[in-house]
Amino acid sequence: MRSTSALLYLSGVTVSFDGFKALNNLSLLIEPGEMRAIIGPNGAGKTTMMDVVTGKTRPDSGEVVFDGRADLTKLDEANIATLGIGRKFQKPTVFENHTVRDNLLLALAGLRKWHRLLLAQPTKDENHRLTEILSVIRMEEQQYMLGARLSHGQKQWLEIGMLLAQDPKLLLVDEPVAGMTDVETETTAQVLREINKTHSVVVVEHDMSFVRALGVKVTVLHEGSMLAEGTLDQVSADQRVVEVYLGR
Amino acid sequence: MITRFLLQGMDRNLRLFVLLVLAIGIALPLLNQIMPPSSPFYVPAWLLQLIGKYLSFALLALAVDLVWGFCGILSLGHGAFFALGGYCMGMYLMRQIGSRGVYGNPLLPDFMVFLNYKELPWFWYGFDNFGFAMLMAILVPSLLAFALGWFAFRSRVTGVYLSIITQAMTFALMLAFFRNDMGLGGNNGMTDFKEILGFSVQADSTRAVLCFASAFTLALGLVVSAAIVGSRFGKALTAVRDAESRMRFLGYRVEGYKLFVFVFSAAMAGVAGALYVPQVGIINPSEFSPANSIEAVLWVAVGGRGTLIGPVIGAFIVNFGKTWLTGALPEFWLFALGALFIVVTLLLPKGVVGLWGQIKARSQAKKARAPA
Amino acid sequence: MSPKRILAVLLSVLASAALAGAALAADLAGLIANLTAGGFGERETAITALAASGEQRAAPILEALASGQLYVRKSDNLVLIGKPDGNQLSLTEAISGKTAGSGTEAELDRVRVNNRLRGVIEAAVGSLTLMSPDARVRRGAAEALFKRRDAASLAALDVALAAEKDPRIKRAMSEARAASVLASDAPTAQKLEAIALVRERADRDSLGVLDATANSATDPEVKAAAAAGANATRQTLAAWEAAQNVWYGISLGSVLLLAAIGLAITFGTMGVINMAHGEMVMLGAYTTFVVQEIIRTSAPHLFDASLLIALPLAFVVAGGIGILIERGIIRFLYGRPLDTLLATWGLSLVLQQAVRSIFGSSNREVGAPSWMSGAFQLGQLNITYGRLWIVVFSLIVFVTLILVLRKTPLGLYMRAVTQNRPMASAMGIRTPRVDALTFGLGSGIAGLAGVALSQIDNVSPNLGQGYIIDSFMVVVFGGVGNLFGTLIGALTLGVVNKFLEPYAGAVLGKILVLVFIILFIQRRPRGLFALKGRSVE
Amino acid sequence: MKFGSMMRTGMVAAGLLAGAAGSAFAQGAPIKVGILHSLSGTMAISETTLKDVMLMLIEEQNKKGGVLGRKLEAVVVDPASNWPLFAEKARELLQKDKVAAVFGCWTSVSRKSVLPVFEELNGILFYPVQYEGEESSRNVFYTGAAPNQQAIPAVDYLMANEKVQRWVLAGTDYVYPRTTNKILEAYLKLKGVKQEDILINYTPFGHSDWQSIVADIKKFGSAGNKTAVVSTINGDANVPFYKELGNQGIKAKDIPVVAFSVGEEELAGIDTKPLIGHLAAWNYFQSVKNPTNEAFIKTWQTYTKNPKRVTNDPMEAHVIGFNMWIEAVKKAGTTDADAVIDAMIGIAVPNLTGGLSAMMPNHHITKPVLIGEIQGNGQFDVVSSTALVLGDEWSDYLPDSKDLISDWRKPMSCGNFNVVTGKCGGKGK
Repeated sequence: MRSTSALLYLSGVTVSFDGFKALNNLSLLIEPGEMRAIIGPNGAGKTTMMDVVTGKTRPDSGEVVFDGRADLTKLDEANIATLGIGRKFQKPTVFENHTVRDNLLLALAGLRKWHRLLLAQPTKDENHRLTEILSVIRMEEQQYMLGARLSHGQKQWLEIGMLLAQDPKLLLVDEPVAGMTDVETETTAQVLREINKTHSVVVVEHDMSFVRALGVKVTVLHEGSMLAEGTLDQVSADQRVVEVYLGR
Repeated sequence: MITRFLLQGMDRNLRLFVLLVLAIGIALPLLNQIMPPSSPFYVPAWLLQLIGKYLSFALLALAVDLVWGFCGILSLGHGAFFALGGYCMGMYLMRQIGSRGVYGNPLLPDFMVFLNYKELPWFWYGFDNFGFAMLMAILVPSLLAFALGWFAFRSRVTGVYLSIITQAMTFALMLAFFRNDMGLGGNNGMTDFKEILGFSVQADSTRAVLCFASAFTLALGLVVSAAIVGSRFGKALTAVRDAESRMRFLGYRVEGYKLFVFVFSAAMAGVAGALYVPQVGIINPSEFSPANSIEAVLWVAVGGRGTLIGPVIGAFIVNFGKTWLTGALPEFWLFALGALFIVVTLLLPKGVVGLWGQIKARSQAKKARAPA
Repeated sequence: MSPKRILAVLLSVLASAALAGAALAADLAGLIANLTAGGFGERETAITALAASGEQRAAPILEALASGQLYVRKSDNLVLIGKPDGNQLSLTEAISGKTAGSGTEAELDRVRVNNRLRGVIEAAVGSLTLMSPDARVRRGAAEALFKRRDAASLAALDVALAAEKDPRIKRAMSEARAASVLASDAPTAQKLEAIALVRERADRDSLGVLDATANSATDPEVKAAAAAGANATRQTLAAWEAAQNVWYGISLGSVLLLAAIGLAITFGTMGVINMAHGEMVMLGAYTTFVVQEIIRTSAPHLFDASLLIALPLAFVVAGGIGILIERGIIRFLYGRPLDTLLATWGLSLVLQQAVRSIFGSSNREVGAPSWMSGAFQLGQLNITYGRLWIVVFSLIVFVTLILVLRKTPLGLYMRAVTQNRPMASAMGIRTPRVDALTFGLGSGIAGLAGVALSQIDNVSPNLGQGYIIDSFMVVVFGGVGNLFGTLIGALTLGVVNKFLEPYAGAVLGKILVLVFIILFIQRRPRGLFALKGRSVE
Repeated sequence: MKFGSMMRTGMVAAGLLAGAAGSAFAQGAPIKVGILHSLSGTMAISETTLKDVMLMLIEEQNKKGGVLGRKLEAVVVDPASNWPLFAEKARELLQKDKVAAVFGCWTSVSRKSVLPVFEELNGILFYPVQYEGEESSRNVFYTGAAPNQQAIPAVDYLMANEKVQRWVLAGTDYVYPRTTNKILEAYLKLKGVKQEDILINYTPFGHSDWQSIVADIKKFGSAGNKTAVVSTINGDANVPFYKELGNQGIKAKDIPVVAFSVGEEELAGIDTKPLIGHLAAWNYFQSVKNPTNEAFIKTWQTYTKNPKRVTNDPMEAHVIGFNMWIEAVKKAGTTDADAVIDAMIGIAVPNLTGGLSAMMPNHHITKPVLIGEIQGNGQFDVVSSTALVLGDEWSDYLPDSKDLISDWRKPMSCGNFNVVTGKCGGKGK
């Protein structure tokens, strides 16, 4: 396993389900502190790529290295998460039967071992962090509301809050603005940029305007491998990309 | 610290309920002991035994609910843990018979004598000691649960698959215990007990004590369960139930959580079994039958899964109904029981407790409307 | 019986051709009178005497006696042969053989025999029938004598052999003779060639003969030869035994398959944990019972077709009830698989008790049609027709089901709905209807299984209970949602079970299989043939 | 709290019932008779019939004006083939309903489960099924056969009449077959049968796939000498067993099977044509020809409104037991347990096979042993019958029980008196 300065390093990753290649010899580099947008048509392998990075899916071949030392292909979700990789799902998943505050508490970096949790009480600075995050995502009033009661948008926010609480080195965000109004989209872009100040971020998105709003380096996936990389303008100038999106 | 831990999960309803359980556990035995049989308040011994039995069933139901209602593991094998606990108690009681068996053999239980056993099988040693037997009643089920859970949870066997293998486990155990070569009494199991800790199991006083013991243990079980559920561990547990993979991505080792509750609840079931045996006076392999485990699950469903009061109430309703109907309409009680299960799953997914909650909510809504 | 008697029998057989029947008719009556009087002891002497009389009538009378069809009419003590037709018995006079109208059991006293007498009669008739014109009878007689290996039958066999033309029967007779020789005090040389002859059969019966000789023989040479022959035979048989086990395994597997395949649909493709599945099987069995009852009373000649008639009915009954269940209960529980388990469990209780109150709690008789009873030999494999048909039937059901799923629109809709419900309904498939039909199909197949199982198991309210757990094991082991998995799973478990049974015993064998399943699920949490890919999560 | 109120009602109800029953005994109120047979679950197959028989007997008795000028009233409960529930129901019958006697149980385990209850509350139980022996309780009257009233005569018959030399002892794995087979093994050895000529095989309850075992029997039987199977296979597993026998073409004249748990009821579930000549040993067969039996069958079939309904041995046992109880009550002039228990011993009533059965001091009864051969019509032909045999509760063929006797007459009144040590209570210390 080669050591590298990159935060996330994929090389020659291949995943196939019953013959169909979801990822085909994919290679990708994310530098520390970078924000990267990954675009591509359906079935391009975006979600599978995230599954591989977060340990949900084991690649058939290829290297996945985090932080220049950890070989992610050997670890499971829990390890990877504790290493500092957070993931936000396309469909917001919060704990419906827990209050907003408890959701954040569960996400809060730190205690994970069951036997420690049995007797643990929230400490002073844990509570401090919670109130802090609540204010960031502007949900102080709803903090004792059950997750199930929240609106779609609120859930999106709560989940972002949970990611902040988890405080990962690298953040994987799957189609954050799916089904959002333009206003919400804009604010989300702001929040992501905000987060990017302290975390590296990988955003998977369809919505071009949103990607443009982010204004970051773009990677285009197609049929499980990288098609093009560069600024949005560069890639959208690329002939093959146009073909892929518009068809012949 | 510990008291803080124990009290953190108790809300007002639960406190009342625990007190009620204790009250029953104290009042009934007392009434049986002090009241003269003529008095209308006299509690006959058979009723005492019945309540004792229900109480140990309630404890079993609570154990099932802990894994199912709070962690989403539907175990169809808790009857096995219950029965194992029962067998440990049974072996102790068997040893207490001593030379009062029909053959008057000081060492060997009767069934061994007429199967020509020459000496006591190795695994029978130590069971003449109450402490040891009780320890085993907790350890044996826990170890079995640990072994099963360790593999199952690590290889992420979930949902129906888990239910099926737990069922396979109890089924296999039933077949095993049916074999006379097991040296545990085969189909007849163990019965005709004489003494527990030197007191005759047939004495009303002993029954009174056993009934109280069951109530007390149930109360304790409720408190501890409440503490676990109320702790941050409990929050994580229900989170695992609702969105397991999400918890993984948050960095939780889900296996550990599942394993702990599973083992704990198995131990609880074992204790329930140990309390059950001296009160019904027999333990035999049919306790392992998959039907029993499924029934225990149904008690929980009837009472209300995911609550601590629910399983206790469910166990009482169903078993009281059974006792009553098998006498009142012996030909038709199965219709009633079956119908109950269907109706509850269809109409009361939250069980009786849930219904109670809905009614209360509605009445409050009325009150709210009234002044306007 | 003593050699003298048999000899007498034989001589008289030869004589009877020459002698005029009339002269003997009188004491035939006397003989038959003895036959009907006294206890089993007297009866035995009477039988042998009758056989010795060499009357042509003797054989039919003795056969009637053996099959319990010889009667004495209470009114006039006339000895009659009664063949059952309907509730009546059509009677013929034993002696004259002319018809004597009909009567009921009540008016008659049956002449009783026990196993021993049946043996005696068979021997007597057997040595008579060695000369029978019917080749099959002759062969049967020879086989019977081989099993009896009674030195006394030598003489009879010699005569028969001399007269015999058919080479196959000749063979059988000479083998019987050889067996008899070994039982006799013939000289060593004869015995040795007899052993050689018997040894060639290499089946259980010959093994029995050889073992017996090896034990009894005094002459060391004979002893050795017999022992050698026995060992050789044993080895051949051991090989056959393995094959036999495989067959048993397959037939057990086919039963499991039948029981499980319906579940593979309701559970596998719909995700409904149908605890009442076993009761569907039971309903199928009871349908068979009802059909047979009606046939017995109204159209006995149809009896052999009873199962074929029962099949569609069972399918309709079980399937119909299945649809009712789906409409009435299951449909409210989609997405809550564990709740379907609870509801259907309650349902199974109700169904059991219902059947109990309608048909009573004791077992019901479901007869086997002639084409399903008995067995045949394939080399040394003993294959019973009943089992064979069940194996065939289960495969037919399996294949048809596959075709239904692959080729019919219903199958198409079913797959569509199970794969993506909202999309399917968006494309205008009436999903509720498809659900109902799918569940009905699964239950209907369970009903079919019931028809088959009625042939090998109790038809009682508990029938279903015995199969439900095994069925779930099979489906889960094979891999949920994969019919081929179910097929392979069922057969594997069947064969494994049958190979364990001889060593571990029936109980331990089953336990080991269960443990094996538990461990297997640990290795492959989704069964033998799991569906891979993102769709699973 | 819902269940709290439920229990309260339960208690009150119980109290009332108890009171009612208590006061009832004063006036000529009906005498309650408990019927403790499973009406659901696995044993319902066999036990439901016995419940019906008891109801019929009670009805008949009431037509005759009951006993002691009081009517009889049946109290039916369903222990649901659940052994602990048996104990609970027994307690309910004795303490809540205050029944004078209980007729019930089928399996040994159910009897073992209720035994302590009857001894504690001093009730009376009539147990109608053949069983393994090795028990004698003051409160139980065993009207079924002990092993010596079934197994041993059957073996004798086969030895004498069919010259059987090799024996397969096939049974379901529970106490009755285990004990019976132990006794038979000892007995056969005594008769000079060699160990290698005895094959013992146990199968689980409700065993349904008999292919291998029947094949083994065939194999064992083809090895030379005449072989017979002694079957202690439990009711439910018999149908598939016999179906397999029929299919694999094991004829009675090659390998006869003698069964101790297969009666007319079980055969009702099978097509018996292939089984003609296989045997069963009982103390009663429906086919026995005599007026008492024919009368009984008639009443039974009219009572059940089913002219095809069969009768069997445990039913006869209940008939005998019930009549004995009636006699004892008359003799004692009361239904009080102690009086009746003492009165029972020595009472003789006609059984259905044309003789008198008497209750002996060991609470077992005398019965003839009949060997029957299965006929094509699902009935048995009696091929041999013995004189009255006394049930021997403590088998002479088991080392630990051969020195024990039981005699409930005063002064001994002991269930396990050891004739060697001269003490009551097994080996003694």
